[in-house]
Amino acid sequence: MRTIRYRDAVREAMIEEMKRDETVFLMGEEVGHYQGAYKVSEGMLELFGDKRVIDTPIAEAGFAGIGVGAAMVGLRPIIEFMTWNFSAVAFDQILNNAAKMYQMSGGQLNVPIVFRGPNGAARQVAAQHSHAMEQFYSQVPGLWVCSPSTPRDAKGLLKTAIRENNPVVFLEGETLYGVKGEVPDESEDEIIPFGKARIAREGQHATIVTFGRAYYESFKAADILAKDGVECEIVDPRTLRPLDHETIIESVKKTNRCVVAHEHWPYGGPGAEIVDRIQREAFDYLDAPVLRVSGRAVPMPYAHPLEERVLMRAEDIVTAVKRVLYRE
Amino acid sequence: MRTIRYRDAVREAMIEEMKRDETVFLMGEEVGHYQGAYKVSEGMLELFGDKRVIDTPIAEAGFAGIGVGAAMVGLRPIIEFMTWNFSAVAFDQILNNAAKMYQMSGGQLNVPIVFRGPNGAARQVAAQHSHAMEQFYSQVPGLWVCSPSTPRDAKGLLKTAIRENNPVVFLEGETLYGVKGEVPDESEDEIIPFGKARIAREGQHATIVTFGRAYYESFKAADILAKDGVECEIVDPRTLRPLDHETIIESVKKTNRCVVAHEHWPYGGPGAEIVDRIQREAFDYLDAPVLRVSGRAVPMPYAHPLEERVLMRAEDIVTAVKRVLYRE
Amino acid sequence: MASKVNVDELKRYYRQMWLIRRFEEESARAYAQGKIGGFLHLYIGQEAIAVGGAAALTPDDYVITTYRDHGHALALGMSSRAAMAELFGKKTGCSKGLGGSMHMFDLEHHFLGGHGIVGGHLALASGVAFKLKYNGEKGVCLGYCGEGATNIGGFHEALSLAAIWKLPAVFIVENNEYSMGTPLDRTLPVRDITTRAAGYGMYSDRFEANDVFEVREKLKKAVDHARSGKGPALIEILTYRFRGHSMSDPGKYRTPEEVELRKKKDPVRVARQLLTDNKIDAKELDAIDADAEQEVQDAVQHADESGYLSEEEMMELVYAPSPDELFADQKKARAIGGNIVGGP
Amino acid sequence: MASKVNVDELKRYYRQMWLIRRFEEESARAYAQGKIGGFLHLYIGQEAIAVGGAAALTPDDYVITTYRDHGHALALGMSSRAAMAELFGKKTGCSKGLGGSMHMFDLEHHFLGGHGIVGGHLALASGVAFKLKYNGEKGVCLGYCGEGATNIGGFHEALSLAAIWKLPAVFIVENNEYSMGTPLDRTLPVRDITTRAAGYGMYSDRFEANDVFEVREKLKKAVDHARSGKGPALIEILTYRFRGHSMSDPGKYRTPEEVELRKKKDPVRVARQLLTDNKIDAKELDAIDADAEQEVQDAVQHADESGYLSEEEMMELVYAPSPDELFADQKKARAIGGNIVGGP
Ligand SMILES: Cc1ncc(C[n+]2csc(CCOP(=O)(O)OP(=O)(O)O)c2C)c(N)n1
Ligand SMILES: Cc1ncc(C[n+]2csc(CCOP(=O)(O)OP(=O)(O)O)c2C)c(N)n1
Ligand SMILES: [Mg+2]
Ligand SMILES: [Mg+2]
Repeated sequence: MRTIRYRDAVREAMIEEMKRDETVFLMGEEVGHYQGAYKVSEGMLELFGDKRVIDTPIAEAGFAGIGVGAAMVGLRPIIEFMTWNFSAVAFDQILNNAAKMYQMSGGQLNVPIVFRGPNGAARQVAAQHSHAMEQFYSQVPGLWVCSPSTPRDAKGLLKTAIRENNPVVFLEGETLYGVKGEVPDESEDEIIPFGKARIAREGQHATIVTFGRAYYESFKAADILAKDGVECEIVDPRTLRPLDHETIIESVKKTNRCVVAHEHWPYGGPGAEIVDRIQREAFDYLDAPVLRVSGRAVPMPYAHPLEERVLMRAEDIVTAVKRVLYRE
Repeated sequence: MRTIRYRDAVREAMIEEMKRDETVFLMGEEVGHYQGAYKVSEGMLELFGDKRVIDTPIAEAGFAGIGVGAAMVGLRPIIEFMTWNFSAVAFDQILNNAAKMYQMSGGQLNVPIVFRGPNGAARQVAAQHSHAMEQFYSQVPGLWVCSPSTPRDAKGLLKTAIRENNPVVFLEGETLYGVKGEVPDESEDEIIPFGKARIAREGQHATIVTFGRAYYESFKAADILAKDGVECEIVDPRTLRPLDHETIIESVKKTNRCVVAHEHWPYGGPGAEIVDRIQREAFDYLDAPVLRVSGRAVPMPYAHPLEERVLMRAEDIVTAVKRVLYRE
Repeated sequence: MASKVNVDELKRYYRQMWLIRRFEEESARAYAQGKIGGFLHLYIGQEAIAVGGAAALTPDDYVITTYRDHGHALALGMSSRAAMAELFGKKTGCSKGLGGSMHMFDLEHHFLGGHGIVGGHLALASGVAFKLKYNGEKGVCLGYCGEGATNIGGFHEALSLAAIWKLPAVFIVENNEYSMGTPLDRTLPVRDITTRAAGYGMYSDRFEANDVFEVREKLKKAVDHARSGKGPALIEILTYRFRGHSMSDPGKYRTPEEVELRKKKDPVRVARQLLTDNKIDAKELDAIDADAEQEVQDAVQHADESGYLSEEEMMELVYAPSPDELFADQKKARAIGGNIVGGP
Repeated sequence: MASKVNVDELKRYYRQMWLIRRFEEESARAYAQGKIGGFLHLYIGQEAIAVGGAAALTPDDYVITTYRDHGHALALGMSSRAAMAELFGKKTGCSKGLGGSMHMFDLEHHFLGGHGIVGGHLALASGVAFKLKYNGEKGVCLGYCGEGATNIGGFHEALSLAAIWKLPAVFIVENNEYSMGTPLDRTLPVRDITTRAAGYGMYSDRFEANDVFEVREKLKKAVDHARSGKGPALIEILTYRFRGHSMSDPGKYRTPEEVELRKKKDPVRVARQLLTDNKIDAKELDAIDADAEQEVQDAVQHADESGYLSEEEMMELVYAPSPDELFADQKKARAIGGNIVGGP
């Protein structure tokens, strides 16, 4: 085990897979000469040359589509969106081409592609640059969706994503790139399977289901609550599609109470989906309704103090957990 | 009251509002000379001329954006997507410009625009043309979302939408255009307020929350169940954003059992959101978990018998209602 | 027109065009009988493009087109059986009945579909060309679209990227003068679409589609250009569709006279006349026709007799299989769409 | 360059350019102090375009631009106070602190933003032009973008639609040679972006941005063209940004020598020299500078002293108020985002 940053974990996964497989390449805005807008691809141009690390003009629909086309005939593209916000202009390519090609062609053409990049609010980048896009992709059949919270998950899941034969939406945390964490030694080639949630912290009083930036707020909340003698179990689904509800439900059956904490807007999305599955599969075990903690349903404001009021925070999770414990 | 078709109801709303307000215009592919791909705008070019009924080239992002731009400076555009599927290429305009302009500009520029068109699967139009798009828009702050099931709701809600000062996503039923129903006389100018669900059928044994095509399947299901002595209450939210959960929850508090039936894919979306709110607000009243009936999570197949297996049907609702009644 | 006609080639092209024509006339009939559903966009009148285009290619090359795809599929070698069965939604169809008219695919013949969203498929063509260049292969990818598609962003981005990276792609606009019911003077600010080539620094050409040899020769030049590494090309081919946009279009936006006038340049008729001019007698022509007819009738019968995919088979075709180690439980993950009631 | 210079005009333009320059230098400083956050894209080096462009307009006209918007906002008459307060996120800001650097708006001065998604705002410019034509107004809408934006679909669609409908829009590409860290030879297949105008049948022009009068005169021609109903225009203006793409960009992709060389053509310096050439003495110039300086310092102080919007006020700015009869309960509907825990 070594301790590395999230952004390095993402890079390591790409480098290892590109070394392993000549058909893998990285394409996106500023990924090469600029070394990545968030330095995720730093050094990769030098390592692989501009045949495999490709700077693009600003044309997300175009280069996402080029990725899909190349994948249809055997390459394994990694398409970086400078941020996931910009995938909105490439939405049609992901929804209609990447996700549907295998089915539409009667199984002739699969699309082994990874769309990746930073997701969610950064800091003060305002309304158009602060989307948590899992709410727009997790529902789409034909896609898988990863939302790694830790460096280890980021690396292991990205390696899996690159080897997968279907399109993967890979949501990195824009605010998580600097987070440090333990990752297996480079010799280990750890892949983390899709559809396996991780119990990140054990506890018996309440379950917190969480991922992405909210994962760290959940830990803070669990620490605060632990001081009050409330032990939270934190479950990170890691992949939002497929969603491992079995692990979540097992935990809820033990704790009988649950809070789902996420960055995306409150309406629908993975948050509501998780609640739906819990109430369906663990109905008789619930001692309180499942509550959610989410980002607020507003376009992200620029002003820092206002942004702080819109993002979800540990205190909100504490409030919610207390509420499911009827301890308010 | 008169009995007219859904498509005529939509047209009447547009004509009445265009007569009332010079700033309202209709723009979209084939809305004019061709009389509308689904004949919704039949006769409108002749009535209003090509200044106000405007055929566009195929450039959804462009003309959606033109609509937003025109709305920013005082016009009230109705932008027709030939089908809502094609809004995927205009997604950025709706998400980033229409929904956010009022907030980003600190309240200087509001965007009174209606995006409308047929939504959901038609018949055998396959994977790229069969989307129920409420799953991509209902979560977006800054937008309202309407999903009228009947001619009367279509007319009344569209008139409201056109008068509203904020962007509205107006989802018509591609398979509902031929449905007939009662609508107030032309002199009446009925507007139907946003955020008011409608109890479409009363019953005491189980609540079915439903909208769009699923609404009609729900009625069929209720008829079948009534023969078994099971009386279903059917609640149609009519607007998915704002969502009138009060009316839904009141019904569930009475029936203690609920099924949510919708056309969109099972993961997340308005379906999961409705379940989330019910379990949260009516937890102590539920005698069974809330179940959902949805379209299957597959790209829509072309073959008719397969498509029939993917769309949700009355029998599925019957099964679900029986299940929440523990009558299987 | 080429002065010396290779009669064997002409016979082949004529047969292909006639086959496409008859195939589509029969599919229109089957549509009226309710055996085909959804959208059905006929290619009738434009056949010289698909056939001339296919003739300009080598087996290294690929083709991608729009929903108006039967002609291209057949010209590239898809069997009439696979094509007709697809229209009937049967499992013997080229896309197993999942795609239908708009989504025909035939990887073996390098036909990569059949796409329903205007403009979105052109980036796929650039992507295939990207792969060819990446692998150092000799092939070229053709990307067809209608003139109505040239205003959408997807067109612009596909061409921009292909141009900047000098990808071996040839973009071919089949200008049939109408985008659904809208004539081109209401969709295009310029009459000559190839005026857009200069903005991409692209090779371009513009010509009529009546003579299949002309189509072949001119496209061959563009394909050679792309193949040689000089970058993509933008070609506009002037044509006309004799039927409505799709089966549901009564075509009221143009007069019967206009259509009749254009039918005089019918490429199938032109080819047949050319064969006669080259001393192919009526008997031989009739034999070719009968042969094509037989193929079409056989395709209809085969489609009629074929079965549908089962529900289980359909569910298996949402995600391609992958190595098992990539999933906690691949079967469960792929069965994600399996439940209607309360399912994940 | 115009042989006879109107010295009063030149003084005005010089002051505006110098104000923008100093405003941005101070905002860079405030950014370093943590008083401004998020992205901050400076306009330094390009000032002659915003000022020359604004000078070409009448009060009927509108302007829309990208995230690199401070220069345009100030040139059009936004107060330095409103602009700086916006950067500080304060409620006295032009967008009440909700938009920040990328989303400045000033309806009063017909400045319609300040947009973050590359290309998406150009259709808005077409939309404003559409409104002007619809209402029979005399105005024109200017839509600015960078050269990197010319490859995206939004550019193409905005221009296509404006062209086919002959909308009074002028699209202006501020070609500063870089799209973030990428020089234009890796983003553009052609060197001259106006080669794209022919494909839209558009008026076009291409020139350098060093002399504010030249910018004004050439843009005026384009604006007059659009105003006269002859359709939109595509203008490329060659310029250079002296700073990084945004504050977080160290600009390693170009040499200090390259930047120094380009600074020799600094439009602010050019204007100052021209004033000197026209016998404006150092004292008068210094007075202008001091006046601008005073405005900037006042703006900083005002921004510093201003407060933030309250949470409640922010929540009121998601949806514009509407007639009450349109809602079952407008207050409840608009409060949709009010809850963090378990809220709708
Ligand atoms: C993005 C998008 N918008 C609208 C449509 C609906 N539509 C399908 S074909 C068509 C007309 C296309 O005309 P053209 O490009 O000239 O091709 P043609 O049909 O004439 O071959 C339209 C509007 C679509 N499929 N995709
Ligand atoms: C659709 C989209 N993709 C990517 C970005 C990120 N981005 C912001 S500015 C920029 C470069 C723009 O360059 P150019 O158009 O030349 O304008 P300049 O910044 O030089 O003024 C990029 C890639 C974005 N904002 N929107
Ligand atoms: Mg056409
Ligand atoms: Mg630039």
